Amino acid sequence: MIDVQDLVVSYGTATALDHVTLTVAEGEMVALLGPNGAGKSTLANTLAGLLKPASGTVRVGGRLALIPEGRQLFPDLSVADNLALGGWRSGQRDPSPVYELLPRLAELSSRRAAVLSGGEQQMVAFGRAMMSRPDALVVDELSLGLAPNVTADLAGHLAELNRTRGLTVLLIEQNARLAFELCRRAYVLESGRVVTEGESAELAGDPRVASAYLGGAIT
Amino acid sequence: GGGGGSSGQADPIKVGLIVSLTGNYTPLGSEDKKAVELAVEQVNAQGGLLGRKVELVTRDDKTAPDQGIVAYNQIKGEIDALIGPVFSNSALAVEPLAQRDKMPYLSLAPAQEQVEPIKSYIFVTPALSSMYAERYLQYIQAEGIRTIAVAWDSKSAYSVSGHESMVELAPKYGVTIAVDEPYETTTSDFSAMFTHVRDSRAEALVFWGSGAPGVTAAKQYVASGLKTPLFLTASQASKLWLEPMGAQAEGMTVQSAIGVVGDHLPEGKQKQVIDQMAGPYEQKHGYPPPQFAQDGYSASLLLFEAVRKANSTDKTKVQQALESMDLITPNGRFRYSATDHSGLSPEFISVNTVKNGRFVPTEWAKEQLTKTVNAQG
Amino acid sequence: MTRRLGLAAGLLVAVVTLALPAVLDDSALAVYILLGLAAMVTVGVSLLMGYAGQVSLGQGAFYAIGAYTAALLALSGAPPLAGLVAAPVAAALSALVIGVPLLRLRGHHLAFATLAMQLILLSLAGQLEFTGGDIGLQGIPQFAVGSFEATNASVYAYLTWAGLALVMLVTHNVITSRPGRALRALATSETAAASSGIPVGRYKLVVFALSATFAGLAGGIYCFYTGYVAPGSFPVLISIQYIVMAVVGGLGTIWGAVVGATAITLLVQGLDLLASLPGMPTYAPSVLSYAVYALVLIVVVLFMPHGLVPAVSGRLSRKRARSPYR
Amino acid sequence: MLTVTGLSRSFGGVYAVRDVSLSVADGEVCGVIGPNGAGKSTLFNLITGHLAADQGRISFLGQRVDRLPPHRRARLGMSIVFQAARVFRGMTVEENVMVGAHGHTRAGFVSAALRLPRHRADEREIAAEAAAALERVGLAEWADRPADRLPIGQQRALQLARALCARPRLLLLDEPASGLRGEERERLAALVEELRAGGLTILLIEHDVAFVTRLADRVVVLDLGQVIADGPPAEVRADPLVLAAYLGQAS
Amino acid sequence: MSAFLTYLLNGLAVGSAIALIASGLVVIHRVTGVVNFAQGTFAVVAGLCTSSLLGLGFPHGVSEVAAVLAAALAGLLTGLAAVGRPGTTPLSALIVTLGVGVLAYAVEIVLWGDQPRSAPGLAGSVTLAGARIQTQHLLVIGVAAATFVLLALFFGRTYLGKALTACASNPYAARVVGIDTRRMGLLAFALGGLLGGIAGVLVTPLRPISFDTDVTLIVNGFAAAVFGALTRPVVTLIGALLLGVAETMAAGYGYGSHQLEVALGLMLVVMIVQAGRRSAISQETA
Ligand SMILES: Nc1ncnc2c1ncn2[C@@H]1O[C@H](COP(=O)(O)OP(=O)(O)OP(=O)(O)O)[C@@H](O)[C@H]1O
Ligand SMILES: Nc1ncnc2c1ncn2[C@@H]1O[C@H](COP(=O)(O)OP(=O)(O)OP(=O)(O)O)[C@@H](O)[C@H]1O
Ligand SMILES: CC(C)C[C@H](N)C(=O)O
Ligand SMILES: [Mg+2]
Ligand SMILES: [Mg+2]
Repeated sequence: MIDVQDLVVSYGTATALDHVTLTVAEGEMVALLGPNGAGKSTLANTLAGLLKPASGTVRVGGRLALIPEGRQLFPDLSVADNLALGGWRSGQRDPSPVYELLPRLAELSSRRAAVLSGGEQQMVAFGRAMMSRPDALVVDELSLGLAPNVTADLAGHLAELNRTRGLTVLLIEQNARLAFELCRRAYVLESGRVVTEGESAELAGDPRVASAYLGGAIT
Repeated sequence: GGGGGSSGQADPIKVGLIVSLTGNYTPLGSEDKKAVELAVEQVNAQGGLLGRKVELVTRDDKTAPDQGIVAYNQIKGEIDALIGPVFSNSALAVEPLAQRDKMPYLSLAPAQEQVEPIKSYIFVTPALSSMYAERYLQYIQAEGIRTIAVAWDSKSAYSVSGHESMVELAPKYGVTIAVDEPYETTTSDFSAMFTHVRDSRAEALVFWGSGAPGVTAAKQYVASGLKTPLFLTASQASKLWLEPMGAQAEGMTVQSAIGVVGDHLPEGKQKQVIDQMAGPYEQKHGYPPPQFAQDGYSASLLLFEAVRKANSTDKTKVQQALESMDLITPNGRFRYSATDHSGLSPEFISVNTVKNGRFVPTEWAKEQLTKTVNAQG
Repeated sequence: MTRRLGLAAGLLVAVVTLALPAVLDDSALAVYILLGLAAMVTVGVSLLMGYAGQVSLGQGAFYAIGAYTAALLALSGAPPLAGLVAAPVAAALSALVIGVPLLRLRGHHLAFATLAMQLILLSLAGQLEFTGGDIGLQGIPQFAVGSFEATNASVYAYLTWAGLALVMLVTHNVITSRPGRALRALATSETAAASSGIPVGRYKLVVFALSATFAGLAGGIYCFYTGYVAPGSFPVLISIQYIVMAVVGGLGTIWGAVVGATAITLLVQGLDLLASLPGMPTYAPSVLSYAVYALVLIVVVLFMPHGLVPAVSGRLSRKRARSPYR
Repeated sequence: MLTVTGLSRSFGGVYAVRDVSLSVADGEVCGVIGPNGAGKSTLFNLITGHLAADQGRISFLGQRVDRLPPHRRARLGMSIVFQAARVFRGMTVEENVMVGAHGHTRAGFVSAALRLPRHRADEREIAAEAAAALERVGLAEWADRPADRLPIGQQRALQLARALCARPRLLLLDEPASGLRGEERERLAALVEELRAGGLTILLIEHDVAFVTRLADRVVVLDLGQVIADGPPAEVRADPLVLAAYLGQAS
Repeated sequence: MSAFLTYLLNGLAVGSAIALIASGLVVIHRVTGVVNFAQGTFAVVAGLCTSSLLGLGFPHGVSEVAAVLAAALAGLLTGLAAVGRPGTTPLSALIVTLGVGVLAYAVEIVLWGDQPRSAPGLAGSVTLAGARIQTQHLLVIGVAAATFVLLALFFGRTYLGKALTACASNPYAARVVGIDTRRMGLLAFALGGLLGGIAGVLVTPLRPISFDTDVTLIVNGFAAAVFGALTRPVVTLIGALLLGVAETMAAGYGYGSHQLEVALGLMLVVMIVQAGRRSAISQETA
């Protein structure tokens, strides 16, 4: 479904991705970990076709949606319109399925996106991506700014969609515990290179990975 | 420049021409330029001046005073005399420099301030707005009108000083100004003005202004159904006004320099000199020379005559020749003197009505102009 | 490395600008002076827009205030030097007064407000008796200090370029200091700036006044050089021209303002000369100068979106960056 | 240190903060948690003066501050790290942090333009302080980078450094750990502990409950703009109201 | 009373013409974030085209429609220059539109010369409750009203309108959801050209048009559009009408020589009062 071969992406003279190879099979959920500045968001943007590779190939089968870093809503539009525009590719205009998933958004539907709280914005970003009825979803930081119960909800939805509709997911997540819980497989990106990949269980056991990504006080 | 294959003659006489070729005054400046070029062509076809060819050095003042100064500084070293800007502000900026350099200078701008006080090297070619004002008052008196309304563009020097003169001279002609109505160059709706005039005793509305407002106001005048006759000044005496007005202009009263109504003058020197310009101009550009072209052409004739009289391009001698100038041009007869650097008088101004898309002198004007023309033989 | 390069370039420019008035003739000097004056105003625009993030489409108004102040003082018999000093002061004071209400506006609103301010001020100057109405003020005496009178254009050239150097130095010093950092900060986020203790409103007012000071100084010199001041000397289009100069040269660089002013002024004058060569058709001046000016402007902005100076220095620094770094 | 009484703010009739009272003691780390949209960030904006309160009073260091503009409150010693990164574009990391020192330095336009001694002294002091702050948050080696090109995580660290450079008495942190991975989170926690040890008072919004529990002396829970719980972390975590509104089964 | 009504009606007409110019500015800015300084140019192109086509003997209707289409094409070309190249910032694009406006001078002078032109419109005038108003003015009011109703509906109610709005609101996000922002930008410029063209065609019979008339047109249009924050059609319309009515009232009640200043000053005061009500943080959150 997502097939990245030998990908190089650079900003001017700075190389952000350096010969990255990564695949996500159809219906698979894969996590992508890495420190700040590793190039995770760069990869996400490239997958979404927003950045041009300097070399290498990116292949995506089917419709791909991106939950971008930093929410990136349309600040001047209402929540409802933000969601509706998520359906630009799929032609789905009616946000009610999303309201079923996230009832809180129904309450906020006529509010301007700019005035939402951080977490509310994150919910809209999630809902907007779902509006495109994607075959594959790239999530750049799912839990960012979300209350624990909401994070759990969304993670549940993702797992559910994966199960019922075969949604393919590439999950970039700083909460490694959550990532490992959700995804069977993971990649670790550092300084633009894939340094480790493997089964989540294995990686979680790797002391280096554990100290870098599982350290800290995460419930 | 090096465009000439002419044989080893004496150096050409260089005449500087600074006009607005870009910016707001482009339509005026480009007419002036065409006319001056025509005059130079004609004089060169007759063998030039003092046996030397006349060459134009043209610069654009971009309708901005400081660019006028740049232009002047660029050419002052190579020219023998200067025909100056149409834009009053540019003219006023350049004149002190010209005066300092003792550069004979014929201005194409009408501002009164150029000749008040008189600067020895500065001469004006267009009639001053005070003359237009006075001429209209003569006409108004002759028509038996006692009360008028005056509209004027508060952003145009030409119309501000025209309005001032009119206010000042009105009592002399027994005329009362009932409505005094300023507006702005950018005004696009004149309904307020017409309402004020309608509600007054004014028997005529004299409209001072140039450019777009002249057309806009005149068109809205027609639509307003106002019966008070509309009198326009010489700025409207060209196709710039006639063409956009079309049939709506019929019957309106418009002032002009004598040159605009050459066809209606009796034979004589005045008509001859007008035809000398109007024919070739119309042939070349496809329309009769507008007011501004008359100014440019007249300035050229004045300068050429001064050089002839001085029999030299020496600047002081040319200046002296100008100060004793008596010459008939399409703008009328110029009599410059040490105390008069404007040279014209109101009697060279015609008052016309529009008939079939042309300016036709009124009976009164015909009579007056015939007197004027016959007086000069 | 960069600093030394900049210093060397600065010295070179200083030497050349000082030498130029001695060798230029009157016609070139006129361009040289007007160029320097435009650069002086543009440095202020660049400071205001490129560093502090506030737009002014009415900088010509402060240029005018400077010019009128100096002219009125000189005409009333005050020593020209007093007029020249009063010009920037008057511009600054007006900016302080005007800025209090206007600077509550941001972005396009501020752009419009400054534009309207210039229209209103110019129309006032065109109506009032003591400013000479539309015809303006004539017969302004030559600039003089004591018994030395500036009859020569090269004196004005030195005066202009000394003024420009001063303006650039002040701008440079401000930019690279505590208040300068505060200005650059509030350009991005007034909220974050305020929470660092920056009095945002006051700083905007001060930088507005500072940029007006530069324009006022330029106006003062202009009035003595041309000897004539009128509303027609300061059309709204010149205010837009300053922004074009600042953008073409490169916003947020001091040299960009100077390079932009130079590039645009020389382009315009060069085209004028070309178009008025004998043998050109009647419409040549306008058509040629409009078309070429526009095309050059469009191409430069599209292909060097950050302006001439960053484009050139960027190329240099990219060469450097390719070496061991990273 | 800080006392808030009866603070309210509504937007178009909907209360974002409603009758909130709380006080923070000197040297205390006070956690603020609550569901998304509970009004936490709004509360911070009211305290720092970026939003005007409809009702209520705020005193800081024994002084009423609710009528003061934000920069005055900052100068009294309030520093905030916003939830959304607000770095100054077009400035280097170091310059960004130097801006933080604005409030307690004095060199103005005149002394800067003329390079008076006051300016030099100030610049030296600011540079030293910025360097120390950058060192503290681990950004020293990034000092000369353009700030807007930093990855999100570093931008948050940068904001923290900027806030520290202001020599705050009260530090308001709005989700400082979001976007940080384990190791970095650990480092941040250590820094907060160090700051507390240095006597700094801290208000901390965070959705990472373990992070808050570890650091906070006390936790205030907001829901629908109102305080629903206030007490030691362990107590609050067990509160059934809090469990229902916020923690869900995930805790 | 009838004088007041006259001023009011004519002011509304003047304001409507301003509103039509402003509408194009709003459309383009709302979609691309660019302040299009070539907006007056579109009106000039259409005005000059109408005058030429009518002069060549084409009937009314055909001439006007063709002129409006020419303006739309001019809009599209301007768009290609201003937003056609990826990576052009709104400020750069603004300067490009200034450049396009100047370039248009050259083209217009070659095609039409530098003299002003006009074209006949609806002749005559109508008397309403004792107030007289030109028929052409009524047409302008009618078209402006229709245009703004349509625009408000288009941007506020239709999906395409919202997608267009999204492009300037957050271009990156627009691309994330799959909107081709470049194409939308070009569409907006073409639409802006069309609106400018309509303005030009309607205004040409009322006032002569020459290549540089765009400056006057844009100053008023810009004022009204800024009043509507360059994004809100209805507020823009209100701003334009305010401007127009203020101008005619000023002229009617004795400030004829300051009518523009009075009107602009009024706009400024309203804007400043409004600005005082907004806090910095509410304008920055995004
Ligand atoms: N627009 C840009 N211009 C230049 N460099 C950039 C740009 N965006 C990102 N970079 C650089 O590219 C590298 C990768 O950044 P990226 O945002 O992909 O990292 P990330 O893994 O997503 O980090 P984070 O966890 O903080 O989100 C970083 O070194 C960053 O500084
Ligand atoms: N300017 C505004 N206009 C209207 N509503 C607003 C405005 N600002 C905030 N709100 C609303 O007030 C509520 C509180 O927002 P706030 O940002 O304080 O929440 P929060 O507790 O910080 O949430 P999060 O944890 O998601 O960041 C939200 O529902 C938000 O939509
Ligand atoms: C009119 C323009 C110069 C305004 C500018 N684009 C801004 O951001 O406000
Ligand atoms: Mg990232
Ligand atoms: Mg929040």
